[in-house]
Amino acid sequence: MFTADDAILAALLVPVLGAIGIALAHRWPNLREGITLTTAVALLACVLNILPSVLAGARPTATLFSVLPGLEIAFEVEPLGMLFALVASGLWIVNSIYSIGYMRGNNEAHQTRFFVCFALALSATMGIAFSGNLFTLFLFYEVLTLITYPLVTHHGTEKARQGGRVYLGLLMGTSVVFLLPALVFIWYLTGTTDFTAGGILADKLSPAGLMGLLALCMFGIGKAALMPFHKWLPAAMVAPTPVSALLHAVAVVKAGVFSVVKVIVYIFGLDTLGVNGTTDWLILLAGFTIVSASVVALGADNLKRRLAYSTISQLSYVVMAAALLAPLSVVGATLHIAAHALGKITLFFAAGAIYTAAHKTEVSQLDGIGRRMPWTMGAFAIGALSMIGLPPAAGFVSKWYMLSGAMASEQWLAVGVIALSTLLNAGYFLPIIYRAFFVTPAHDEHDHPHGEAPLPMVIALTATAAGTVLLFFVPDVPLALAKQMLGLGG
Amino acid sequence: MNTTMTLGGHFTYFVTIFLMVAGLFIVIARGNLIKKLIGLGIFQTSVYLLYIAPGKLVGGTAPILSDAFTVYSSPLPHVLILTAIVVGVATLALGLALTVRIREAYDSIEEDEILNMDAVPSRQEQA
Amino acid sequence: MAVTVWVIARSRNLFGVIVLGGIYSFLMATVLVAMDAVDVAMTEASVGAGISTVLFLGALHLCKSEEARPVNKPWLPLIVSVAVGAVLVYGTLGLPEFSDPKAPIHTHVVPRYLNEIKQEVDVPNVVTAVLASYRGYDTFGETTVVFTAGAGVIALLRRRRNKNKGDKA
Amino acid sequence: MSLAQHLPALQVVIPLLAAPLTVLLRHRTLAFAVALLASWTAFAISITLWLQVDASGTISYAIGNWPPPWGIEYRVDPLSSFMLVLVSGMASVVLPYCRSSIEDEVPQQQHYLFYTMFVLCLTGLLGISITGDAFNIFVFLEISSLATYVLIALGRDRRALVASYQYLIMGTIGATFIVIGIGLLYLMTGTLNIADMGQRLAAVQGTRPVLAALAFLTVGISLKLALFPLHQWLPNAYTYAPSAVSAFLAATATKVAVYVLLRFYFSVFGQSQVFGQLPMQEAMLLLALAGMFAASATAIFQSDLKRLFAYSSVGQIGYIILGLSFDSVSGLTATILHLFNHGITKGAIFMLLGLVALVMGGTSLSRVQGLGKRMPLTSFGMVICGLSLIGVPGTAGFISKWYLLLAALEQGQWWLVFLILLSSLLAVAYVWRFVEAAYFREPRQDVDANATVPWSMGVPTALLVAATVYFGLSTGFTVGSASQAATFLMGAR
Amino acid sequence: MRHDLILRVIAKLLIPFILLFALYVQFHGDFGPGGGFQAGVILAAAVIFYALIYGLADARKVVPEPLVESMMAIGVLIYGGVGVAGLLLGGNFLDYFVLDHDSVHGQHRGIFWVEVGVATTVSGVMLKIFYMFAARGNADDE
Repeated sequence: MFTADDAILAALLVPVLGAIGIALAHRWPNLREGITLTTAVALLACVLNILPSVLAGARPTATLFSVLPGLEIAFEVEPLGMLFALVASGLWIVNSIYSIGYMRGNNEAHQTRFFVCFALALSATMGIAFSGNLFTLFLFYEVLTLITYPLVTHHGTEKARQGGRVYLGLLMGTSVVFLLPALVFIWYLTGTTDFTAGGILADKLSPAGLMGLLALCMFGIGKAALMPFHKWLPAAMVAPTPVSALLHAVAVVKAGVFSVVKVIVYIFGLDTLGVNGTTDWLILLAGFTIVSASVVALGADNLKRRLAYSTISQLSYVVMAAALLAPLSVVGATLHIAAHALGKITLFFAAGAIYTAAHKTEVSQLDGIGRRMPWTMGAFAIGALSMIGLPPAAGFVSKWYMLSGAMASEQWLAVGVIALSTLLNAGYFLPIIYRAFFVTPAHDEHDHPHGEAPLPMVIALTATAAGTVLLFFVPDVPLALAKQMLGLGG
Repeated sequence: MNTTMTLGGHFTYFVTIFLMVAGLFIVIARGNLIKKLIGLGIFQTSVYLLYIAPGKLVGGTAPILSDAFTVYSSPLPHVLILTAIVVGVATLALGLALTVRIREAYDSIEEDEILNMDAVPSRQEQA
Repeated sequence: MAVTVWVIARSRNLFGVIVLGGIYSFLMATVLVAMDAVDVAMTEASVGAGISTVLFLGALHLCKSEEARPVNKPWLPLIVSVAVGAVLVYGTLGLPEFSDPKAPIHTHVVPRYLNEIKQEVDVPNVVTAVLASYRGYDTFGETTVVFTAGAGVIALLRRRRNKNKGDKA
Repeated sequence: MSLAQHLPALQVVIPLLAAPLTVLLRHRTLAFAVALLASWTAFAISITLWLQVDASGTISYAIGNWPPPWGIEYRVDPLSSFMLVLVSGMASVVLPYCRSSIEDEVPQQQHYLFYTMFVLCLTGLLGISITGDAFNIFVFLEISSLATYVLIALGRDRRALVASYQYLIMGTIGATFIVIGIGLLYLMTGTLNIADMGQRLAAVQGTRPVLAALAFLTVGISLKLALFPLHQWLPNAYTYAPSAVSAFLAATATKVAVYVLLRFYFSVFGQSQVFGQLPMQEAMLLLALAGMFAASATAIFQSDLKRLFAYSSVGQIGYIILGLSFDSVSGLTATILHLFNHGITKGAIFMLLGLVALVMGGTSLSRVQGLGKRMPLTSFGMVICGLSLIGVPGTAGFISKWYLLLAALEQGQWWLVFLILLSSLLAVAYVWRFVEAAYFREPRQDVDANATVPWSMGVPTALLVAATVYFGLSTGFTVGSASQAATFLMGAR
Repeated sequence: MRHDLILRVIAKLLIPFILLFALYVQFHGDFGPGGGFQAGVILAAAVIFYALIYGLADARKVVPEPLVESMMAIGVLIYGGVGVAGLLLGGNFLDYFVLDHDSVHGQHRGIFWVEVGVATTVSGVMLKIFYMFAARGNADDE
């Protein structure tokens, strides 16, 4: 019978096979898209296959081979990874539906390459999600960077190449210059890099050394877009919207924060860090990132750019919540990975839909667009609510946990940051909705009449919006997983 | 006797070293390809002395056994140097062959001239 | 000998230089004889004064025989080569005395050659014996070197029927 | 008698005797066959030797049945057996590739001589790696060098001649320096056998001639291995030599030179003396760093790929020497690992460039535009190898970099860690110049559309690229033998 | 100059002696100075001398190129052959002891053949190189 352990490898393999299939089918677009979808479904099936055993508290594992002593390419599914995998693979299906609509709607070039890289990127994401030790995580982290590079530079224009340079330079640079030495050092200290509950660095280092190592890790994981290494995310916005949607709202950035949480929880260990305030600076930095990114977003007129900066700030929520080291806030962080994924992908979908239907990219052009694209903007509104953290959207739940966590650990600064940023979020999202629905469009000549976006896109964004709401009412699964992770029953 | 010998001993070394320096200097300083090779030759030859000289034993004879003598100079360095000489001439032959080819290709055997000539094509060659 | 070298270094008439090179080799050969290295002397004479002079002349016959005046003042080379010399002086000063019977090269390996050879090889010319037997493998290598050079020269100078000579400008 | 006990001799003699055969045959196909046979046999032998050494320690083989130090000894220890595998392996991969590669790069009737030179070069390198006699090293060094000069001069461009000449001058000076060094050592110890030398040197440790010998050997060998700043000959040589030659040399020649350096340092002088008497460690460290940065930086600004990667080789040699300068087991392991890993990576790169030159008619950056469309597999291979140069996990380059970092950490020198990583960012820069040219530019019109890669070139190349990945994932062989060799050397004296 | 009678005559007289001397050096190497290498060089010198006086063409007739080229190779093969013979007779490579039931004779035999090999290669190579240079020169004049 197909056990959970097999499912892990399957989850890695399925997208690769899919990619091959896609490449082979490059002549027959319909067949190609068909393969994409089936692959996505199959992947989700694999992931779901693992879920029950994880919920039951099991830890399916799979070891490929050992590169160096104590340095295996190994996988172990624990709740957090489970959740991440669920979100990514689940949203991939929706996203593929969406991207089919998008790529055809804008008849982009190199569609085969696009879908191939996408599938491979998913495989890498799965690798990160299930990685059983820091080395494996690092390996797939780099792979993800490299695989997504062609997607970012998809258009091949000078602008795209510039974006690609920044993207690659920052992500690879940080990971090589900071994360790699950290990795070697950890291995040198402990002879292993396995993720183990409670961390592996207990009483191995002086507080100062601990702090330095933490800094290396935090800055090394550039995908978490902590300032000052956040520039790659806006740069990556040159990519086609589906890429921004799945990768830069879900897979890549979440891989970043996911790694952050993983490292803090399973390498350092909450208790190890907790004994002396080694994480205060991190909280400060994250808080700063949240606020300043929100401010930038406030000023950005390009919709995708605004979304990008909002992402940056939202990511730092997770980092900060993890840095608080309070169990509740970590639960919040976990939830937020899911919540923000759903919300932000919805927003990007909407942005893409607007671009496809109305060829508009600037916020200032969106007057009254809600009348023409009710579904899209409706979904957008929900996503925005989720970002702000208002019910009835998933964002509320996660923020709630984070806030209570912050309060519990009397980190008033964090509390303040969350409150302030909530206001800022409202500040840069509500105007869009207001424009969309209540401002009558200033009549300009080159504004051709248009209706909704192509059907697949609408379906997709409706689905994610629905998901956002659903997650608010029944956050059981992620909650259960999060509690599982910290061993707080459930 | 002994002191003179000592002098002699170091004298041979110093001659060797002077030759070596001169040879090396010719190789590096001179631009003419053939001149370089000659310098190389001198440089190598001087090394031979460095090997042979210490092998000599005063009052000894060439290491060809016969009942007349009992003291012989050390044969091993001779062997080594025989090999070295051969290697040297082999290298020389190749170097000259190269020089000839270069002469045919560039119509010059002056290093700097040749390098200048190449500065030009290397630009075009990029296209 | 030193004088010859000095002249070589100065003069720019390649032909003269080559002839001087030959003379130099002869002088070297005589010195070697004085050092009891008869075989080496013989080789040096035949090779240095014979073959390589011929080769040089042969090559010269194909090239022009005047060397251009070197443009740059050769200070750096001078420094480099003098530095090398200095290191060598430093080194040689620590060497055992000239013709010191107790120097390692006389005490360690060689005695066996000189004493055992009658029983082992029974060839009066120790050099030949060592060359061909004890260290025969070196000589094998040496032969290969010569062979390499020969084949190499063929590869470089062989007439090319098709017109792509080494130079496609 | 069992043939097995004579393998050390056969290892070198078989390719050596193949050389005159190729000349006698005077026919390219036959010559090719002979050469191929010879190198494959050599490869097989080297593997068997490696297994023997791995199983039962160092093998000593007295040539002419004269016991060392009177005769010449062949000595196969963990390090040399590893080198033998690398060299003969590379040869047997590159040789099939030559067949078509030299078709248009070397005039027809020189082909059989090309193979002669190739096997001779192989012979020399093998001889250097296996012999246990100092002077014999010099002899075989010359064999390989002379062969190399010719091989380089066979390049199509006339600048190949000049490159070869410069290399000849530099190389000969280097060799002569080595002879001087050996001579001084011989005068002090009275022996030429390396092991014997090592023992007898203990008596005269630190005397002036020995130090001078150390200096001369170091400089001479550094010339051979193109240690910055003695690397001037390398870029030209690699750029204008026929592609197959560049591939073989880049993978082996400098590496064997490093081997000689290790051999003298650890088996003759003993690291206590090398790093104790003179400020070698610091000097090496500085030169290595200088090479890593200066050469890599130069590489970024090259417009011809062959030259670009030639400079990158100089930079990579910096890493190798850096590992040596740590004077620790893990540092040495890193050195030996990088010897191997960088060897195969660079070999693969130059073979790929050979394919590029064949199809696109040149390797200048402007020519490889649109390579991603024109030759997808080749450019993909280039990317992989490039990543290996950068040291991305999953490639061979990562493993050696890993050990280098480890060694630096052991010394607690964080600044070095960061310098190493920064320099690898330089690698990112120059590799990406290729990537952008290959993937973001439209192909030029003047490349002939129907030029294809013959399988006889494609397969070996693919093999090597695959090896680059394979040794990045399964490191049993490389790390195993490297660390074994390292511990052996450190324990040698 | 190609038709200088005296030179030709002298050469005719000298060359046999040179050859003889070469052989002497070759085989007397065991007792006096000399050996394969020197012999080879002298041998080559003889032919070169001939070529200088009678012109390259005649020299080529006397000692044709292919022969020279194969001499180079054969010499090495002889040398290697001795080594392999040692192997086949159950000794190490280049092991002369086993070449004859009496080890000393074995040594003699080994050394003899080895020297022959060296002489062959050396003379071959030297001659070949000379030919090469000379041929190159004529071509440039033409």
